[in-house]
Amino acid sequence: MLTIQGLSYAYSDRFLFKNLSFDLNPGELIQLKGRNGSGKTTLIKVLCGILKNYEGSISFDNDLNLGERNEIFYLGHKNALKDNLTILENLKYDYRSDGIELARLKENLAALGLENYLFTKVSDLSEGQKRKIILSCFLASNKSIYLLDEPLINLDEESKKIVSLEIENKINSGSSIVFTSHEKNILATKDINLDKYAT
Amino acid sequence: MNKLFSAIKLFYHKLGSYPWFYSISSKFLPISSVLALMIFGIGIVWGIFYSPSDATQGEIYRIIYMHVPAASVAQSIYFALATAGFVYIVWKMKMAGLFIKAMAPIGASFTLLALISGAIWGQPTWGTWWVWDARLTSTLVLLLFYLAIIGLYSSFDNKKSADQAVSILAMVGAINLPIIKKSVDWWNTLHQPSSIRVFEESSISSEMLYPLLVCILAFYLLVFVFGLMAIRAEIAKREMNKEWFKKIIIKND
Amino acid sequence: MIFLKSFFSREVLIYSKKSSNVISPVIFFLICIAFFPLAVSNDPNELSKLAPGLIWICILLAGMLSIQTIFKEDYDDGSLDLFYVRGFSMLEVVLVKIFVNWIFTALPLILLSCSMVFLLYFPVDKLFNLIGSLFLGTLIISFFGALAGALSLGKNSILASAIMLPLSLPVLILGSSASTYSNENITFFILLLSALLFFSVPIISLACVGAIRLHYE
Amino acid sequence: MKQHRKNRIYVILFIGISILISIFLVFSALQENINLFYSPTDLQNNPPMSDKSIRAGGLVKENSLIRDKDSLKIFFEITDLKNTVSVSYEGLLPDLFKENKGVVATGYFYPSANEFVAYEILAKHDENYVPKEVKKALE
Repeated sequence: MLTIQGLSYAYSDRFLFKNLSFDLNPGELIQLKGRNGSGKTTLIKVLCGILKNYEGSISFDNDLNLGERNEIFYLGHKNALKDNLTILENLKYDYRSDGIELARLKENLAALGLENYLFTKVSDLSEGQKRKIILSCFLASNKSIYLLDEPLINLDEESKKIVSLEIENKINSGSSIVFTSHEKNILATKDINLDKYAT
Repeated sequence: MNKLFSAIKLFYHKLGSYPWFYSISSKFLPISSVLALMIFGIGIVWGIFYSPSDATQGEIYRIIYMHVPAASVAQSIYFALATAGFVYIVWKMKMAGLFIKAMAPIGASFTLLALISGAIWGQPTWGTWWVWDARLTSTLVLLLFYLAIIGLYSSFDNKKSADQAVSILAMVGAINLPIIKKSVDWWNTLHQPSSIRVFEESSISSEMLYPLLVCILAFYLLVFVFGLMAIRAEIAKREMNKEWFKKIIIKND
Repeated sequence: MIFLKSFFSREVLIYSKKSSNVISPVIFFLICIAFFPLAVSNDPNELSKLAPGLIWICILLAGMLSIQTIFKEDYDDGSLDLFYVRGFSMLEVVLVKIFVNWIFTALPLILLSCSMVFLLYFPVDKLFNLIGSLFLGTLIISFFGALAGALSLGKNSILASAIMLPLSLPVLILGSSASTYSNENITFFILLLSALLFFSVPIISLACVGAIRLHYE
Repeated sequence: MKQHRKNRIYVILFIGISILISIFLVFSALQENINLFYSPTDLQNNPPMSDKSIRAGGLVKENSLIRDKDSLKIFFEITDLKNTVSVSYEGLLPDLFKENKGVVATGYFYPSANEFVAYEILAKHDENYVPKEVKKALE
C-alpha cells in the first residue's frame, strides 16, 4: 500500500504540481489525467524513486523510504534496451525480467507476435516491437506496484487487448497500478487530474 | 557557548537569504570600494616608486607588486569556490551555488592578470615571453580550472543542476590542485633543479616586503568589492520577478 | 553482490558486441602517433627522445574519446532510470562501468604501445617502465574521463575534455617521466602512480555518482 | 539496520581504506630516494653507467672556462666545493651562465676520463633578492 502526502515537485523553481495526496491500495487502478506537461510522467518518476528532490512524503507499507525496491515495476517512455544486443540478450540481463523463466518470456513474446525475432538485433526492430519486449516482462511479472507510463502507446489492436486484459488480471490479483494513457476504454477505479494540482 | 553557536547559525541562515544579503551589501559597497581603491593606490605607488631596486634584476622585478598578489588572490578565490561547493552539496544553500557562479569570472580574470604579469616579468630575465616554470604552469592550470567551471555552468539550462555540477567540479578541482602543483614543482626540479625562485616572495628583503603586503591586502579588498557587485548582479538576475526584489527597486528610485 | 556479477557480464557483453568501442581508440592512437614523425622529424635519436611523451599524450587523447561517452548510452536509452528504480547503489554501477571500459579500450592501447619500439625507436630496455606506468596511468585517467563525461552528460563533449585534461596532468607528468628514467627508478614512479590511483578512485567515483544524480533534478 | 545506512558505512569504509593506502604508498615512495641529479661527489663515488643520460649540477669553478677558438666547443669545471668534474659542451651558453654561479648540465659521464659530455646546459640563478646598495656593502 502506497501513501502519498503533500507531494509537490518544482522544476527550476516552477511548481509542476503542489501538495498532491492520495493512497494507492492493493487492487486499485489509478489513471493520471491532465494536459501535456502537467507532470504526469514526472509524478510516475517521483513515485518510483528516479526523481528524489520532491517535497512531501511517499511511504510504502509505511516504511518511509521505499528501502526494498524490488516490489516496483516501472515502464517508462524510454525502453532501456541495448540496440546492439538481440532480444534474448537484452532480456537476459534486464532486471525487469529477473526471476521469470525464459520459457514464460518466450511465450509472451510469441503472444505479442515476436516469436521469430528472438535473435534479431533490437536496432532492427520497430518502436512498437521494442515496446513489446518490455511488455512481455510486464505480462509475466508479479510485483505489488506497477507504474506504467503510456503502456498502450504505438501497439497494434490485438496487443492492446492482451495488455489491458493483463492489467485487469493483475488488479484482481491484488497488485496496484498507476498509469498514464490517452486511451479512453480502460475503466480505472480512480482518476487523478493533475491540472487541479497545478499552481 | 551555545548562545555563540546559535548566533553563528542565525548568521549562517541569514547569509543564505537573498533579501538580507542584498540590502546589507548595498550599505557596505560604497565604503569598501573607496577603501579598496585607496589602499590599492598606496600599495602600487609605494611599490613602484619608493621601494629599492633589486640587485640582480634592476627595476623589472617591481612587477612583483602586481604578480604575487594576483596569483595569491586567484588561488584563494578558487578554494573559496570549493568551500562554497561543499556548503552547497552538504547543506543545499542556494547562495553558495550563486557565489560560485558570481566569483568564477573574477577568479579567472585575476589568474589571467597573474599570468600576464608573470610573462612580462619573465621576459627580460629569460629572454622569452613565456617560461614553463613551476609557478606559471600551475597558474595556467588554475586558469583552465576556472574556464572549466565557467564553461560547465553555461552549458546547463536548469539553474539548480548547474549549481550542483559546478560545486562538484569546484570541489574535485580543489582536491586535485595541490597534487597538480606538487607534480608541476617536481617536474620543474627535473628539468631545472632548484630553479629560479623568481616568484617566491618569502626570500625578499624587508624594504620590498612591506609594500608587497599592502598590495596583497589591496587585492583582497578589490576582490571583496568585485565579489559583492557580482553576487548582487547574480541575485538580481535570479530574483528579478520576485516580490521582495520589486519592492526594493521601487523603494530606491 | 549478485547484482555486481550480472551487471559486470552485461557490460562485458555490451562492449564485446560493439566493436567500434575498441577499434576507434586504436585507430585514433595509431594515426596520432604517425603524425609526429611526419610533422616533427623522423631522425631516430630525436624521436626516441620524444617517444615517451608522445605515447602518453596519444594514449591520453585516444582514451579520452571513448571514456567520455561511458554513461551517455545508458542515460539516453533509460537504463540509468532503471538502476535508480531498482535501488542499485550507483557507486558500484560507476566502478564496474569504468573498469569494463578500461579493459576494452585502454588495454588494447597499452599492448599496441609495445609496437612503438619500432615506430618511434622507443628504447627497448625502458619498455617495462612504459607498460607499467601506462597500466596505472590509463586507469586513473579513465576515472577523470568518467567524471567529465558524467558532468557533461548530454552536452557537447568539448567541455568534457576541458574538465578531464587538467585533472590528468599529474598522471601525464609522472607517467612520461617514468618512461624516461632507467629501470631501477621504476618503483618510485609505480608507487606514486598507485598512490594517485588509490587517492582518486574513491573521490572521483563519488563525484561521478553525484554528477549523474544532478541530471535527474 | 536499514539497507541504505549499511551502504553508507560501506562507502565511508571504502573511502577511508583507499586514502590510507594512498598515504602509505606516498611515504614508501619518498623513502625510495631515487637519484635523478648528480653532484660532482656523486659522480666520483657511484658513477652512473656512461650510456645513461643524467643530470649533473654544481658551481662553475672560478676562471675554469676555456672557449675553443674555431668551434663552439667549451670546457669548464663544475664543483660542489668537495670534488670537481670537467665538462665539455658544444653549443650556445645561456646568457645567465657566469663563473661561480650554479649550472645544471644534462649529458653522459665517463668515469675513466672523469669527463662529463653535456648536450644541454641550464643556468641556475641565485635565489634571493638583495637590494643593490646592500650587495655593494657586502662586497
